[in-house]
Amino acid sequence: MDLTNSPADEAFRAEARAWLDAHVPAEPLPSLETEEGFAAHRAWEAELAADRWSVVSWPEEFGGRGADVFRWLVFEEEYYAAGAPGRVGQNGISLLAPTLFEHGTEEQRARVLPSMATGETVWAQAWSEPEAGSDLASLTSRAVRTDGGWLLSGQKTWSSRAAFADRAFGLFRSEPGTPRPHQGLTYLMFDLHAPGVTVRPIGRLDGKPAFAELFLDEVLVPDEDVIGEPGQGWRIAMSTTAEERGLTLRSPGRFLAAADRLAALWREGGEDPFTRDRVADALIGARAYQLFTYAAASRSAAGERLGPESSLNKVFWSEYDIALHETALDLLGEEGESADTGWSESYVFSLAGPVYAGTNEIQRDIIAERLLGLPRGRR
Amino acid sequence: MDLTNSPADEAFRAEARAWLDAHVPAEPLPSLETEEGFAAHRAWEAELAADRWSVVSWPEEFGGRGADVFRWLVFEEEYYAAGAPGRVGQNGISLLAPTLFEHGTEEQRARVLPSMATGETVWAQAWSEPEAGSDLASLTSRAVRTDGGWLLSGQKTWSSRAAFADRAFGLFRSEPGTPRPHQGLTYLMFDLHAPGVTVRPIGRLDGKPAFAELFLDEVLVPDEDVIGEPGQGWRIAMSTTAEERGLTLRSPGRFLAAADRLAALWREGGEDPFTRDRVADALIGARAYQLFTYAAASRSAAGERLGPESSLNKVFWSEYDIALHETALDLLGEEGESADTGWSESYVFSLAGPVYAGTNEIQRDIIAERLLGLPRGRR
Amino acid sequence: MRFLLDTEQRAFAGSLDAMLTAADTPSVVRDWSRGDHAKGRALWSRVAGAGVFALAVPEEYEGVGRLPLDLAVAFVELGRHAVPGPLVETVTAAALLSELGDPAPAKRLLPALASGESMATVARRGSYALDGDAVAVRLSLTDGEVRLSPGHGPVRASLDPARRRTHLHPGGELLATAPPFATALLWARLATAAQALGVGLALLDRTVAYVRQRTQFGVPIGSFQAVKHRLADAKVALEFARPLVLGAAATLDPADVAAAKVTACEAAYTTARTALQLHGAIGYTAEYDLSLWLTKARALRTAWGTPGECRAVVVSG
Amino acid sequence: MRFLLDTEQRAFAGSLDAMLTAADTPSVVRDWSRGDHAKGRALWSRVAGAGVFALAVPEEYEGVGRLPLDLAVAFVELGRHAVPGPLVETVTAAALLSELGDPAPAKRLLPALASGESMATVARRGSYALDGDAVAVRLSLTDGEVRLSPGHGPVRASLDPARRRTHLHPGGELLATAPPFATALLWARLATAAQALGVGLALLDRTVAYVRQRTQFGVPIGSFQAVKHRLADAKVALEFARPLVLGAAATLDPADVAAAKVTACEAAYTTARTALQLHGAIGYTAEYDLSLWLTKARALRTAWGTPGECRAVVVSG
Repeated sequence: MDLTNSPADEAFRAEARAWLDAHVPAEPLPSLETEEGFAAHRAWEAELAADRWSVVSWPEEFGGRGADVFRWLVFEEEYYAAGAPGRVGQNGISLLAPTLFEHGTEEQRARVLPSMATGETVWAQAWSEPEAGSDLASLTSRAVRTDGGWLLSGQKTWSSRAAFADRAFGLFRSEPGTPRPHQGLTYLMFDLHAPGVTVRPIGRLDGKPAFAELFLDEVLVPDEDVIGEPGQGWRIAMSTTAEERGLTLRSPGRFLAAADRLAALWREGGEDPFTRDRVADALIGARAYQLFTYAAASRSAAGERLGPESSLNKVFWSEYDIALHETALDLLGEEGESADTGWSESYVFSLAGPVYAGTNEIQRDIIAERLLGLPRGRR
Repeated sequence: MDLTNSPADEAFRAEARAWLDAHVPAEPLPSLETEEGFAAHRAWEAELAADRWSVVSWPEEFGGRGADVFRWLVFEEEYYAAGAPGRVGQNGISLLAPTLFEHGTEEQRARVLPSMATGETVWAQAWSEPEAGSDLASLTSRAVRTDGGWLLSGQKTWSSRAAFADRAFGLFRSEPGTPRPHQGLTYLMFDLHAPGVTVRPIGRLDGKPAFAELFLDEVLVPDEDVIGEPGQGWRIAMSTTAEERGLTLRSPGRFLAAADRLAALWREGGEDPFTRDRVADALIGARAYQLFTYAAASRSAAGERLGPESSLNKVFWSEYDIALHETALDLLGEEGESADTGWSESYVFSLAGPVYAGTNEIQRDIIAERLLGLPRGRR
Repeated sequence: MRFLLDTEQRAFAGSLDAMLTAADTPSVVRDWSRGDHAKGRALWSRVAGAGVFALAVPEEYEGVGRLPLDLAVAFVELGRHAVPGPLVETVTAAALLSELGDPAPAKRLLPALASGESMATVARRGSYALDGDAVAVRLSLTDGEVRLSPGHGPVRASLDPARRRTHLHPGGELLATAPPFATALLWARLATAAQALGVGLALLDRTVAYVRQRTQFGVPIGSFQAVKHRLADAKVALEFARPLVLGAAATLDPADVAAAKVTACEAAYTTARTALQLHGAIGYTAEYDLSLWLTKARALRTAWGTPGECRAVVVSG
Repeated sequence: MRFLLDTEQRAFAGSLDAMLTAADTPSVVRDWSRGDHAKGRALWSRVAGAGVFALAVPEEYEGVGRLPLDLAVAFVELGRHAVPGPLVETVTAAALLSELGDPAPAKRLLPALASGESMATVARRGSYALDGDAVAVRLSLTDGEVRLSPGHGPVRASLDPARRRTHLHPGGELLATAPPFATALLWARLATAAQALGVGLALLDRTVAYVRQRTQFGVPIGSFQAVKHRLADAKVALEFARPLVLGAAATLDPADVAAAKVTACEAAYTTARTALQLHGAIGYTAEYDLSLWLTKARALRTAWGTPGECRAVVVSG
């Protein structure tokens, strides 16, 4: 047991902190869910990438620093403590890139990753469909074989970032009529500006187009944009979504910084006793999540594969995040109703947590059945 | 809409208050779940009955005052506000008596009710069996026809008051092999001291024998102790349990008094700000429960039959009661661990609330299916 | 004792409900949120025509007398249909004007509020006045006086886009000194509580309807026990908030009113969280009508008294 | 960074678990609750023999050095098996005696605590000392001094019958002035947190086993989604308390320790509520062994720091 970082990791921390001190914009960027803010965040990705801070956990050849998970956690702590901007490249960096590292070809990595690292290409995810929410295997969008590639048709929805992004990735049904619904799916990347793609932005609760519907009408995708074997998309995607729910979707640094901001707000407001316990719980929860993550990372570093325990993680952070923001709004009193406080947008964002990346109902079923061994089958 | 009591009801209130002022013991009686306390509470029932305060809602001929439900609510408010003892006769008065008024014979009422009103006979309930908890219809204890009566055999459990009570009532399977499990049950009364009855007291979490197991071995019960038609016990019992979950199981007066005591404790302790909101919620919840009950009583007085909405009531008071007691224990700090504070026994009692009289899981199913119209069948 | 709405009150609620159902309130709300008040004013006239605002105005000022219970009944329906505009504020202004020492301002301003000819807003100095940009009567309060504010500042966006809050310009005509703020606050909180209850009831109804028809894994999601129990909890919360709201209207006791305010608002917000969770992503979009109620449930929690302020009244009551 | 128990620590936990599983702790607890300490003393010797108390005692006093992490690992197992007696208090006394300015009391008392030959209790003046009737070493604390108390008052019953609390008689031999109470409190809270975590884990395990075999309506109740989700929530609470407990043992930072105390105790109590609900009536009886853990979960919440006291440390940390 060793709960301290190595001197090398602390040196890395110091380097990151110094860089962030010098570069983090003094004023928050406009919301990344607006056209103007999207562009500003894309520029910020380029600024990060120029000094190799955009994808620290990637190999150096693709613009990273080969940071292991502990060093990545250190980076995230510093990043959020510095109040640095949200990451517009998050979908690509944390969902698509791990898949490419595990299932992609050399050629795909060389072609896709560098522009992802610089923010030149921003990726949207295209998992969901109108009738397939929690029941992801029931996808109906099609990939039909054509000369040298595939023709994509159908409808995707809740495609985050897609209103302003460049490319997207998702699953398509390439073999209709398979015995089980999660067979015969293929994992593809496609251009959001390709002929046949219509992007309809969807406003989030606060009206900002944080996601979009995608209407696909015989969109031609070359074979080089298939990831892994055709028909094996489900298995490939599952390794990505396990990752999504696991270590890298919500870094502890994010919540540590948010809890510190909350405690500062509470102190500035005169340490309202009626809210003290909730502020304490926010601080405790951030620490618990940090330590839980260290433990998971340690197991991962020791060669264990993280399985259904990522469902514990998902339930915890998503409900924690809402509770923290509700406490902040309550501390603001009547002002908390406003749409433009320093907490408003992240409050709205937090509300989606228990729904996306697998609803918390599904996660609790997984915890009960796979971690506790309760009988399956009835819900 | 009229939220005030009539002058006659207020006169009744004044009379009750005056009597209680003069008679409520200065010191709390010993716990009614002990032999000594049981006897003391039985004597208190006699004292109540002597001035016709033990069963105010019964007709005068049986020792009551013919109080309607509003006047009963007034009595309960005064009773608990005065800090009067718990009611050892509660099982008989609120569960068996309503059944006798609705389904019993003249002869049964004349024989059973007067001694119930004075506490001379204290009744235990005998619903549950080891394998039939929430699934009450799966009862297996038998009533076998014999000359002039029935022979009861089998095992009952969670029989509250049975450790020290005189008689009991419950359902027995008189027709084995009916197509549906809730058919063929008969509602019977029996003597806990009859040959063939073995009473094994069961200690509650705090060790007090608040209930018992009953082992029945060919216990002879005469026909006069069958309530209603043989084989119709389920229907008859259901009208009783609907009542149990409904208006009369937990009177608002009980919670109003408890909330006032809690607020007094909070004030005496210096109005600890960290607990203020929970104390406020206890006061609010008692008021909400009172008003909800007034509304239900008003509908009942207007001729409506109260149906599944009693499940709302059950969920509310049972969870309210625990929250109130947890707040009280928290206000006591380290002292709250003690088994002999003024809150300890009622805390332990409150813990049973979400389990008995139909678990809250069952109640929520009922609310969802019967009040909200959600599909049945999956749980 | 008869703690039940009478037949007329139920009929009143029913007719408001029918009128508002036919009025396509979601499109009214969306226009209002953009600052286009035309449809909202038309709807306002119909609400006033049904007699809602007159319920807060004494007969001598062309109201029907102050009937808080009927008003609460009406505000449940207004909340249920997410009607936009300074509903609570108009009622609050009426309560305030009715009890000034000098009857002149009431005589001048109240008839138009009762008839729906004008809307009012009201705010304490430093607080926001709802829809200051839409109203003719802007009451600006300090501890010692109430004035007719000469104008308003820019709209400050709320999490509920239909709530367009502005600061009121200081100065303006002095209407009275020592305004009866406590009375006004009672009416404001009561109306907000009733409105929030209506919002919560609508959220529950819409969610129940949704989970009955939305299928996943081959069955309606309303058949999952986790879904059922969350909705059951929302139902319990709302059904115990309801008597508090009606009881507060009957007594106008400050502790009762504060209890109703905090409880109805918390029940509505709890139901909003449940509604959002059970709708999934569709519920998280601005274009789906559910959002009109979701965002209002949040905003009403702190309007006219935060949960903490209300609980403070309860424990001191 | 390697936030994982090592192989030896896991083996230590495993061997304690096996030893305690074989020891029929429920019958030990029931005897202890009646004031019959014979079985409890025998078990205490075996716990000490496994090296548990030596983990709180420096080597110079015949301990193995102060190893809070290993101690926490052990206390999780002690909690898991509901071992009775002044476990936390003995560790607390050891921490206190280890850090007195004068080494004489430590030299005299600590070897017997490390070996299990004697048990200790400790209390601040006015607070209860656990199991004052069973121990040889009773440390009585005031702000300025620590004394060896000459005796104890009557046992005050706890909601957990195995916790026999007594007041300590004042006076007695003065061991030291200015005792290091802050250090002692850290160890007390850490040990209590670990014990509570073990209590919660046992409650979860027992409840999972119960709902898998208990049938109602023809199926195991563990197949109902409402049951599953409540147990899932307990699992989440416990699994996020666990790293706090181990992390606090690693840092001994007061805020970390307070966070671990409040979180582990709340998780255990939440799990107790769930366990009671899902067992139904059988869980509510004293004779069913579940009660041994249920009542302890409640009592530990306030032992050595109420939730409020611990949260106060966190926000000031």
